Amino acid sequence: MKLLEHQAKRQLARAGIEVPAGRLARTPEEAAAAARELGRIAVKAQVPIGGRGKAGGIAVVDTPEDARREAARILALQIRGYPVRSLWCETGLEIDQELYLGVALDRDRRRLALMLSAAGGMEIEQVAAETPEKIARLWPDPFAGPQAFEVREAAFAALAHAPALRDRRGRLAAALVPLAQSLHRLAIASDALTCEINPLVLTGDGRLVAADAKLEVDENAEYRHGDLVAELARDVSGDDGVTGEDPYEAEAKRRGLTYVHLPGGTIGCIGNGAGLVMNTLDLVQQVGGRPNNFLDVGGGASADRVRESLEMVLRDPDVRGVFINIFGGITRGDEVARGVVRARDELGMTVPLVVRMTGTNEEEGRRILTEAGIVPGVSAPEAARAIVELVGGRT
Amino acid sequence: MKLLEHQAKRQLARAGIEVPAGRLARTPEEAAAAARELGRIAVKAQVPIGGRGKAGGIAVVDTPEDARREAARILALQIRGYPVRSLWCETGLEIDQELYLGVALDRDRRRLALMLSAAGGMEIEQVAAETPEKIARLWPDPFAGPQAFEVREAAFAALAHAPALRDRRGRLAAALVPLAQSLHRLAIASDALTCEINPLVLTGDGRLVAADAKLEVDENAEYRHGDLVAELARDVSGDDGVTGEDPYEAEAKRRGLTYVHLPGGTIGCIGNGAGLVMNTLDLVQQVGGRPNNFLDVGGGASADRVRESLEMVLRDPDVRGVFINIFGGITRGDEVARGVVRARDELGMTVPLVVRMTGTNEEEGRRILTEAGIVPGVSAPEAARAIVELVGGRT
Amino acid sequence: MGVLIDRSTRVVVQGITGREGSFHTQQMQAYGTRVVAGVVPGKGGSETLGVPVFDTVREAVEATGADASFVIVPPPFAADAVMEAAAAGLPLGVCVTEGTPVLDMVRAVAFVERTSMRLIGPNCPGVMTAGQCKIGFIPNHVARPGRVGVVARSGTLTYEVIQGLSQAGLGETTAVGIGGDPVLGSTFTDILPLFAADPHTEAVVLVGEIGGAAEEQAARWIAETGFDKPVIAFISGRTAPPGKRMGHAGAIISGTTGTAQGKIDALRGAGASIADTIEGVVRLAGERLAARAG
Amino acid sequence: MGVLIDRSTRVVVQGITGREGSFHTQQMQAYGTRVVAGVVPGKGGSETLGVPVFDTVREAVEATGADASFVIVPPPFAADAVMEAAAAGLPLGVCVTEGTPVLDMVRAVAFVERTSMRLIGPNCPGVMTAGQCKIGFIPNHVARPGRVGVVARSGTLTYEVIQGLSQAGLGETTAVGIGGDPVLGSTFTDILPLFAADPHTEAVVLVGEIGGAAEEQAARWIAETGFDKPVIAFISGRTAPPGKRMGHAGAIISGTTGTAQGKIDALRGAGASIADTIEGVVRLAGERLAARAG
Repeated sequence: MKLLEHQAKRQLARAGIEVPAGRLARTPEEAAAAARELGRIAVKAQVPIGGRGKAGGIAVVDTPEDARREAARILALQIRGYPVRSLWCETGLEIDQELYLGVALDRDRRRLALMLSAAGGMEIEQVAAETPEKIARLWPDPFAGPQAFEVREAAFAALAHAPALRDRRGRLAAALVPLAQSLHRLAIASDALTCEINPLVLTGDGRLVAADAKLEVDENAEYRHGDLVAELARDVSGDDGVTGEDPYEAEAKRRGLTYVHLPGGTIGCIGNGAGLVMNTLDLVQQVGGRPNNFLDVGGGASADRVRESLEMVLRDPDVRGVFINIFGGITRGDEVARGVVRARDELGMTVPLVVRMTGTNEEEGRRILTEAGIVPGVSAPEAARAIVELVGGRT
Repeated sequence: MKLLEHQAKRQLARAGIEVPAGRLARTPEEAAAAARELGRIAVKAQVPIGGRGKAGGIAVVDTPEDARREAARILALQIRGYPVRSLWCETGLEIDQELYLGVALDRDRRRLALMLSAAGGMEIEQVAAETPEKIARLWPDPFAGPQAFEVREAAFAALAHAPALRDRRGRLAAALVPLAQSLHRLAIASDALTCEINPLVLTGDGRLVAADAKLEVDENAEYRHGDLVAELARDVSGDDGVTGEDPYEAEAKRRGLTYVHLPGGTIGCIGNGAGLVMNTLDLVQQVGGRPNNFLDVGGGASADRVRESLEMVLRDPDVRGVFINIFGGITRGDEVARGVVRARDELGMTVPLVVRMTGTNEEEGRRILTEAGIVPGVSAPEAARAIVELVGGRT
Repeated sequence: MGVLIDRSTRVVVQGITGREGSFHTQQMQAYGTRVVAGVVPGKGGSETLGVPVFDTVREAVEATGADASFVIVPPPFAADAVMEAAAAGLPLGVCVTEGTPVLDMVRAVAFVERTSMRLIGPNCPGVMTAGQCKIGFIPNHVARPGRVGVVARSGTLTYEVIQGLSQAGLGETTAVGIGGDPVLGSTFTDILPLFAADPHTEAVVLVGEIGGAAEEQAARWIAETGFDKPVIAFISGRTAPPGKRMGHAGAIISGTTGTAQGKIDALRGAGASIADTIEGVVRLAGERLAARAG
Repeated sequence: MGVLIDRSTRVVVQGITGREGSFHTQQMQAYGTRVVAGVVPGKGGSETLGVPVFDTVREAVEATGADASFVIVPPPFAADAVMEAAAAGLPLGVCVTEGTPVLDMVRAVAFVERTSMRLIGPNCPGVMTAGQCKIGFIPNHVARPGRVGVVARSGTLTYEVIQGLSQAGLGETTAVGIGGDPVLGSTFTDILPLFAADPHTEAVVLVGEIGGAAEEQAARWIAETGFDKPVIAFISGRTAPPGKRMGHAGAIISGTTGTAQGKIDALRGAGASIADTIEGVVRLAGERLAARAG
């Protein structure tokens, strides 16, 4: 769950971190009103994706008239596939220096990493790739959080790359301690996998202000952040999901299905087990097909579950054939086969269907499928070839 | 800093722990009003000391009339030296079982200990002395706090001594987990050296309610609990300090002096270093004198500091002589001696004064004292004997 | 033989009375696993599936001498259950729970690191030493005792590999499903040394997938230690788009990190044979073993 | 010789530019202590009292090879400074700060326990190896190299004991002030083994006081290990009422725990000679050493 900028900033503010005053605008008129109230403002597209600036999604304006014009322009944009539905209009900052402060899951260290850099305002991935020495990192004990001295060490290391700040580094390091501790505490409290402030602006009058913010909440932990989920839902005007995500994926989420959409693909892919389904997509592509989705039915694969999965996959009219790849483990293959046949019949499915089935009772399962006119397979690569040919034949 | 019961309960309630509804009463009429509002209530003396019940400081009443009468009676009590200034009047609970849940500093383990017992309602020290097996203990990691499984382990161990709760122990253990975690979190957040709920009442309808509470805040940490200190000050009606402490000690606290009053003693004791002053008291008593106080002037012992200390010690009219015991370390003895003489003169002190002085420049120091008519000493036992004789002579 | 577990392993099941816990305990018993105790807080003193149930893992260990835990509890309780197993002194914990909050597991793993427990999982199919013992989900009938060690992030692909190796007559020593979450108790580099030290394991199949850098680390480990048993690697997710969780919480490409191609290149560079299909895995395992014998 | 520190010890001072830090650094330098660095965040790159100042302990250690830290910072920063010293890999930290919140020190001590640092203090007078090195407050002129180890909770009494032993011609090896707080980095049972292993220490003076059970533990340690060097013990606070902090945060009798009599009885039971006065301490030390030689 990726929060939009203004939602993330609301969390930062609650955690005691300073953010610029701002207003949410859904229309050019609202943006103009914000400018009347706040004076010089930045008008920023609220989309759950980076690179807004380069895409023209941010404008700094001095007058309500300019705010209205720029708002109208930005609201008409689509940024990397996301239509702009709202704008965050906030007080402009007098920038002395742009820093970076972020917390992100480090899988290798199996901890949250806290990162600090005097090279704020750039994509941190780019800084990491080009000048990694400019990012100071620490991996706080997950129970203790970052200790003051740890943050100071990182701060001095990061600030060593900003000679202009040398004389102020003691005070800056001292100010970064509570800020970093608050950010880490917020990350823990909100089950964030990423929680970053970029840029963290050192203003002309010496304050540290979060000028942009990113916060991504672990989906596995959403169950204990009902307030946050509800709050985000309230912020969204459209009907295609919380943060402007793909409509098919939003629908799958509502249905509780593990589904990823690959727009433009023609072959629906279903299997049991994430690795198996990923491999199913790989096989389809390997023999020249274009997978339309990833759908993991999980363990068991009951008839109901297969039916719901098939229904989901077929929602995209681009799908012109479906490949089901099942390993019969504890669930028997014949049971799965019966479930697939029933599901297909109940759905009145017309596009070709290939079911590759291996494991327990695979022969009986294949017999059932064959009798129902469904192409059965033992070898996954062959089954992949079969569905690609069947779909190709229909094009 | 020891909080009164109702103050401690306010902290518990803020930490999400259930406490009975209650009202503070400073007069019998207010107690009667509380009874009119709440029905059956317990009227409880608010004194910063245990054993109120045995001293007659608690009454359970059914009517406003009874509340008025009992309140009048209790407000007239002195409980172990503490006059009763206010009463906490709270809803009576329907008690199924009385448990104990507490957090206290364990010096040996160098951690907070979390203690749980089904033997609630008794003084926990008594339970610990007589049936230690009835107290389950754990020592949570100070950063991580108690883990759910740790609390469950303790809960099952404690509940094993309450056969009547056997069938409900799973649910009870599950309910104790967040309660214990909240209490531990409160202890950490408020720098508590003791934070206990005794009894923790399991009510007839299955709730866990804090029926009495104790909370003692580390004096070294008061600087970061200004809110709490101020809140307590607001709760106090008398003018003799925050929680009804000894007036001399309250005065010393205001002056920032490290002072302990021993009421009834006749010899004021001052020294530099806690161990040295404790030993000074021991020596006075050993030769038949009665020390009136402990006062550690700390390092340096400037003339101002000695003067303020002397002034403090002399506030108690019982003091008929003063023993100053100084080790001249980095500070030189002659300097200290000059300070003592000046302080005595400025204060116009009339009771006898013995100064034992050793360490750097002790001879010069002793010469200065002798010339000023102050009995000097090198040997502390002999100096103790000298002051005891001087005071005895004056009695 | 194999690694981690064998026929003497004594298993306590945390969550034994749950629907899943009960079913898989029976499957494990059917396979021959010595399930000696169950733990369900508040149900201590009862019995289920022929084993005594305890309120806490500590009691279960004291009473039964259990030396491994099977953790099969709902996601909100998984981290706590793992820590309880570790604190009770168990040398091995296998957690199959899927959907545990990542930061819960960050804490649990930090806790476990301070104990002597080895944690497998979470979100893993478990461990099976062919013909001797299994803890987890791996179907009972697929394995045959043999020569190949299997270590995998994906469950179903593990089963497929085991079935393929068994049908080809190669058989397995132990199969270890390390799990599909971003934060895991054990990763390839924790398991490979066990296979290195196991005389019965003659080759290793490594099943990886997109996300993270565990496969790259495995490659580095293989190269640096001069691991001399054949490694056959299989990586899923070549078609996965960046930024999307492919089923497993950990199967996600972040920027340019965690791509299938990067992992394939690293493993190939370390001398592993790379297969595109399960059939290919089995064929390459056979060839590498034959070449080694020859 | 002595324990913990000697003339080769290289000291970094955390808080070197403070009023107290600066004064005592000069005293230490005058005593011969090798102060090699100071740490004051934000003042790195400057110099004071002839030594370079660094922003962090880690930098100071890397640049100067310091192997002990003198922590003399205000109470709100003491726990953090102690943890910084421990994290920088220093084997010894001496924290003299008085008034540190107890739970700060609970955390710091738990942190230090996971490192290899030995912490002395807080709220302690420090450590002095007579004639070689001191870290802390012990006055420069009182000690003479000799035969007795001193371990004490109180500062001034430590000075008095040292002065007495020196004047009596017995002299000291090392004096260790463990501190007066309820939660300490090291206690008697941490220091006594060092004296046991030090061939130059022929007897030990133990200065205790009311509060806690450190003296009782010391008695148990002496009895259980058969510590064979004479122990002369001195306990202050026989007149202290229960429930009152006698100056030191840790000098408080809780109920019946921590009384002077309990400590005296325990130590006497373990074979220690008990003195009522400093003069008595010196006399008994002389007698026990003479008896041993004879």
